[in-house]
Amino acid sequence: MEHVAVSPWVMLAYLVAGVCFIIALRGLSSPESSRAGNRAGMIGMAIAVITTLVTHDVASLPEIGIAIAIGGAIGFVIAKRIAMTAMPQLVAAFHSLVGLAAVLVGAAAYLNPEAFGIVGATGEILTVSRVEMGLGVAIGAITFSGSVIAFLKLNGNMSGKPIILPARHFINLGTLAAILGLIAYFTQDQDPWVFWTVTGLSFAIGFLLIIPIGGADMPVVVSMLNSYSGWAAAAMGFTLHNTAMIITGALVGASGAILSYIMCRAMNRSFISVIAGGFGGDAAAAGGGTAIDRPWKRGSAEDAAFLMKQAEQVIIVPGYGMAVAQAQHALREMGDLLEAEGVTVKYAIHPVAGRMPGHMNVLLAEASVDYDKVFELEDINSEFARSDVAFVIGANDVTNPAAKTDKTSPIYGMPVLDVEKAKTVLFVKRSMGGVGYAGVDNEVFYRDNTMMLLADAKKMVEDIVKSMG
Amino acid sequence: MEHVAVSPWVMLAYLVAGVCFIIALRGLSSPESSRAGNRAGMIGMAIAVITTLVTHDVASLPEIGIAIAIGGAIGFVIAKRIAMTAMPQLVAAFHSLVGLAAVLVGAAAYLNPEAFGIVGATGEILTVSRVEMGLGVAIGAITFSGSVIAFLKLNGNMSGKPIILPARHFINLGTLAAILGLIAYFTQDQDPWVFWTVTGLSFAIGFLLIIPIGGADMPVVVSMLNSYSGWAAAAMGFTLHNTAMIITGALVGASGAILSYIMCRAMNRSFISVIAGGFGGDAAAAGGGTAIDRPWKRGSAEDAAFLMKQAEQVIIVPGYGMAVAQAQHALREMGDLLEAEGVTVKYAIHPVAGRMPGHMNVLLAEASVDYDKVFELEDINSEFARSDVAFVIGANDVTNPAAKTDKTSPIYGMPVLDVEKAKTVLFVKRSMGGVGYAGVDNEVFYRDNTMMLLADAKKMVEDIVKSMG
Amino acid sequence: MDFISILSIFVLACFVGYFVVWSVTPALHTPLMAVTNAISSVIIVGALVAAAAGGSPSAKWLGLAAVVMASVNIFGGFAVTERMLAMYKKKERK
Amino acid sequence: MDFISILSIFVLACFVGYFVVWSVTPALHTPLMAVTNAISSVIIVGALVAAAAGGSPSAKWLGLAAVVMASVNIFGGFAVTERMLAMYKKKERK
Ligand SMILES: NC(=O)c1ccc[n+]([C@@H]2O[C@H](COP(=O)([O-])OP(=O)(O)OC[C@H]3O[C@@H](n4cnc5c(N)ncnc54)[C@H](OP(=O)(O)O)[C@@H]3O)[C@@H](O)[C@H]2O)c1
Ligand SMILES: NC(=O)c1ccc[n+]([C@@H]2O[C@H](COP(=O)([O-])OP(=O)(O)OC[C@H]3O[C@@H](n4cnc5c(N)ncnc54)[C@H](OP(=O)(O)O)[C@@H]3O)[C@@H](O)[C@H]2O)c1
Repeated sequence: MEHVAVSPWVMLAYLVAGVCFIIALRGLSSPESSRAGNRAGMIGMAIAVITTLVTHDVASLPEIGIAIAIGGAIGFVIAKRIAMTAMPQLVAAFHSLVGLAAVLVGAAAYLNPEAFGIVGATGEILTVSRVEMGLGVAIGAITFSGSVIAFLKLNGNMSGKPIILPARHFINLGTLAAILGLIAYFTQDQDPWVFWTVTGLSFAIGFLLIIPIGGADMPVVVSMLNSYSGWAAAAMGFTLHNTAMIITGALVGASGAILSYIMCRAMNRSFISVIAGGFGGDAAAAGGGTAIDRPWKRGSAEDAAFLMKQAEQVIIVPGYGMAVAQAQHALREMGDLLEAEGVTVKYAIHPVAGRMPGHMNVLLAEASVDYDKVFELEDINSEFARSDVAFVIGANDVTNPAAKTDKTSPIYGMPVLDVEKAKTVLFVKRSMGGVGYAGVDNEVFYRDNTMMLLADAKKMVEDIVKSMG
Repeated sequence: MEHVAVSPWVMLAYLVAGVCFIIALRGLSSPESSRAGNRAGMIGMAIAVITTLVTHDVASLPEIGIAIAIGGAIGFVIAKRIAMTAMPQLVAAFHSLVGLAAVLVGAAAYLNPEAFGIVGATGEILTVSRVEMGLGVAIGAITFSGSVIAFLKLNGNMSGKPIILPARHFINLGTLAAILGLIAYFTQDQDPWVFWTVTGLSFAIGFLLIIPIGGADMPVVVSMLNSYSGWAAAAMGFTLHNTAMIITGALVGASGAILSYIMCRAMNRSFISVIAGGFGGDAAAAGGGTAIDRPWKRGSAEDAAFLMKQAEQVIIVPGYGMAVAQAQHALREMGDLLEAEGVTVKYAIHPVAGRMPGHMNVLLAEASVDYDKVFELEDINSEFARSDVAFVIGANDVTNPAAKTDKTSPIYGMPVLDVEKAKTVLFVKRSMGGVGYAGVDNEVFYRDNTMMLLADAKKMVEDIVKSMG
Repeated sequence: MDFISILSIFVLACFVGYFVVWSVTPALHTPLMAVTNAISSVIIVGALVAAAAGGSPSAKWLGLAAVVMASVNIFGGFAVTERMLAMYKKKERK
Repeated sequence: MDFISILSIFVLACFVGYFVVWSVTPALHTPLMAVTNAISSVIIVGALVAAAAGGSPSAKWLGLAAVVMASVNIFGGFAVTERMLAMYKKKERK
């Protein structure tokens, strides 16, 4: 083959790195094994980096050292400082970097193909490498610009409202076709304009694809871009004949795809409808107009404290509002006080509660809630009927019984938590008018056994804690 | 490389065959998808065979056709005729054939290395191929002779009693060491005596390893040999650079290993203790001496029929004795009659009920019991307390509460079905003296809420059916 | 294919095997044993190579014998699996 | 490594990815996103190759820039995962 022959030991090292990454993900099958898994991931990365450095003539070790040090320091500081509630935007920001790095590597390979051992006998870049390079750069660029938009929307720097261009499907399909066509043409003509046009168009399509998607759909987008960044890494792995990159690419690609699928399924929406965009602006924007004039009961912090202290079992249902209000620590305190009174406290987590998969779990974990008190929907749903109080805090859609009964509801068919079966439902939110992500009213507010606790989630829980003391 | 360059299309075909086999096993994750999976397996095999035939100069197509026809006809007839209760010995017999085939292929490769493309520049067999060949032949031979013994013990052609040779651990370890030493030496000297001695010793060690293991431990052995046959196929795959064989080898190897592990865990025994042998002869032989003189209650078929017709829920617990007596069809009939009376009938399957994993499920399926009435231990154990009758038929160890309480019991720690929690326990077996696989007495026989129905399982169930009619 | 590629394939296949086998429902463990039996007879590929080649008659006969054995397993294994799987039914008698 | 070996590795890795991700407990889906982020920065290998090679200064600087970005991700991704995982505790307050 025209590739530079690589020592089998080097290839073995990359295989070992790939296996480390598999072990890293496998570790996440339970919290106990997860930290060992994460260490395995670090070891795998160290093996990959060191193998690369020792097996190449490094003309610029100091520069590389400085580059790693700068990047590492930035990454480390961000990781230490970031609030857990900001995880969705952090993940988006990180993805954009992976995407950009893939583009840069692709460009470097294009400019200096000898270094990558992808030059054919004629002195030109190998055909197969051109396809892999083109695909890698295109996917990387889409990942980059898409993730930037996702970050801006999630971080609130940009309105979450879908921005709908006229004829957007037409423009998008045209651009995608142009990119694929140019990559095909690239195999015939490796002129710079082809390469850079592919890159430029790919950046553009990344923006175009994501701006029409509403802010609340961003988690699916982030996950999808995660998947893309994996496929970009795999494409680079094909170019470099690097097992570690191929394995990683497949792992990450599968991970993003499966998480997107899980989210779409739990929201009962098709992936296509998410990607086509136009749905779910800011919660306020989408549901501002709902007129509510049915009777409902308002409660105070004291009422809530009294009711819960009398209870045998309280199930807490956290949602997006709890994350926004950062109420998890106050909530944990409340749970501790209740347990001190002999009340059994459990947490029920809907698969799409909050705004990213596992969002609520990580926040509760941050507040040191034991994870064996935290249950998935299937495991706890039958328990509401046996509970005295369901304490819903900042959640809305995930408790909406319309999903079970009302065929016209946008969330019809989505599995929901049966909070209304509890003896009393306490519902913490800021206003009767504020709806959730899906922008629909919730029948539970108006039920006889429901008491609305209208206030910011954190403030309300703190007041409840005070009244208990 | 010295290997004959193979067209990428051929290698792609083998990859596709390997993927088909993965899909075949994946299909077994649920009964609905299982038949499509099995078809995928057949397609994979067809692809592998056809690819091999069209890409080699076949000097002897008629002979090959006849060989396939003979083998296929034999296999087909056996598959159609075999009784479901004879599955354990059938699997053992089939394994022995895989093992022998691996040995023959290894020998053929040794005699005609050119055909396999494993001849080096010097005209000798490549070193790495010699190791692979030696390992493949050794594992194949062990699989063969071990499976033959397992077959004879399971089929009753040979006593299930462990045959304990003096100094057997010493002899076995010595033989194994000799085999490994000779394989190492084979890399230096490819003289026929080395090859044939390895083969002969491996046949011998297969016998020696299995004869000390008791008949009842055979299922673990069969599964372990299944695993070996996989590794033998993988070793051949390395020799032939054949992806289909490598993937298959890994799949089968993993399958056998995991099933052995599951069985050992469910029996609460270590794999080492099974393989070291000496445990569990024929049930009668092992437990013949237990003296029983505690009071117990005997019931008749009429009593049983009356009790069950009055019940709201009956849980049937089948075990090895049901398989021996072939009582599954009568049992299904009894279940149908009960359901016609409005009784809820469920089946509880312990992971090691019977003598091979999934043994009871297949027998119940044969009798057309709906599989959604058949439950695993974890899913049904809590229901005994809510049931009126637990109908234990030919099971013993898997219901023994000593596993939960008696630290000295050989089955201590094994998870068991809590049959004693049901209002009434009906226990079908042939005698009070006959114990189960583990050879221990069962506390449940002597409980106030237990009624013993002493008879052959099939006869008893038929009598119950008559009394119901 | 160089050795390291084969090794990589083997290592990944072991992971796949591990996961796929754990995903098999316990109720189908007996068919699993039967079908793994059938697919491990892919060793027939080696037998065919030996039987097809000229050169060594003894190797050819060994190959043909191996073809017979592997065929017994392949046809027997898939057929018995098919027979077992056909028995697993849900609510068909209602 | 020939193309078909790489393809085989890729196909098997996709199966492994599929199974391993489904085996992740939903409670750890957020750390999963963070750690996949970190490992997808294995693309740093390509960046290092570009940065290490002489020949094209522009390629070298592109490579170095990519090294910085990938490093942010690697250190940031693993560190934030570690921080999250350290929070998952069981019965430690009793
Ligand atoms: N988790 C994921 O992966 C994911 C991904 C994509 C989409 N989604 C979607 O997100 C939704 C999640 O459901 P959810 O029940 O968690 O949330 P939700 O339905 O979006 O409801 C959030 C609730 O929190 C209240 N709230 C907001 N800020 C608050 C504060 N500071 N204090 C107190 N309450 C506050 C809001 O009412 P007020 O305005 O009246 O306070 C609203 O009722 C689902 O529809 C899901 O499909 C989730
Ligand atoms: N499933 C597996 O994969 C596997 C593998 C290896 C070992 N094992 C072991 O096998 C055992 C399985 O437990 P098990 O409860 O199913 O069976 P068991 O404990 O072996 O008991 C079988 C019972 O059936 C009775 N019996 C035998 N023939 C009968 C007939 N014709 N009619 C009526 N009753 C008959 C016997 O008593 P009488 O003689 O009085 O009739 C005996 O009490 C466990 O100890 C397990 O560890 C299982």
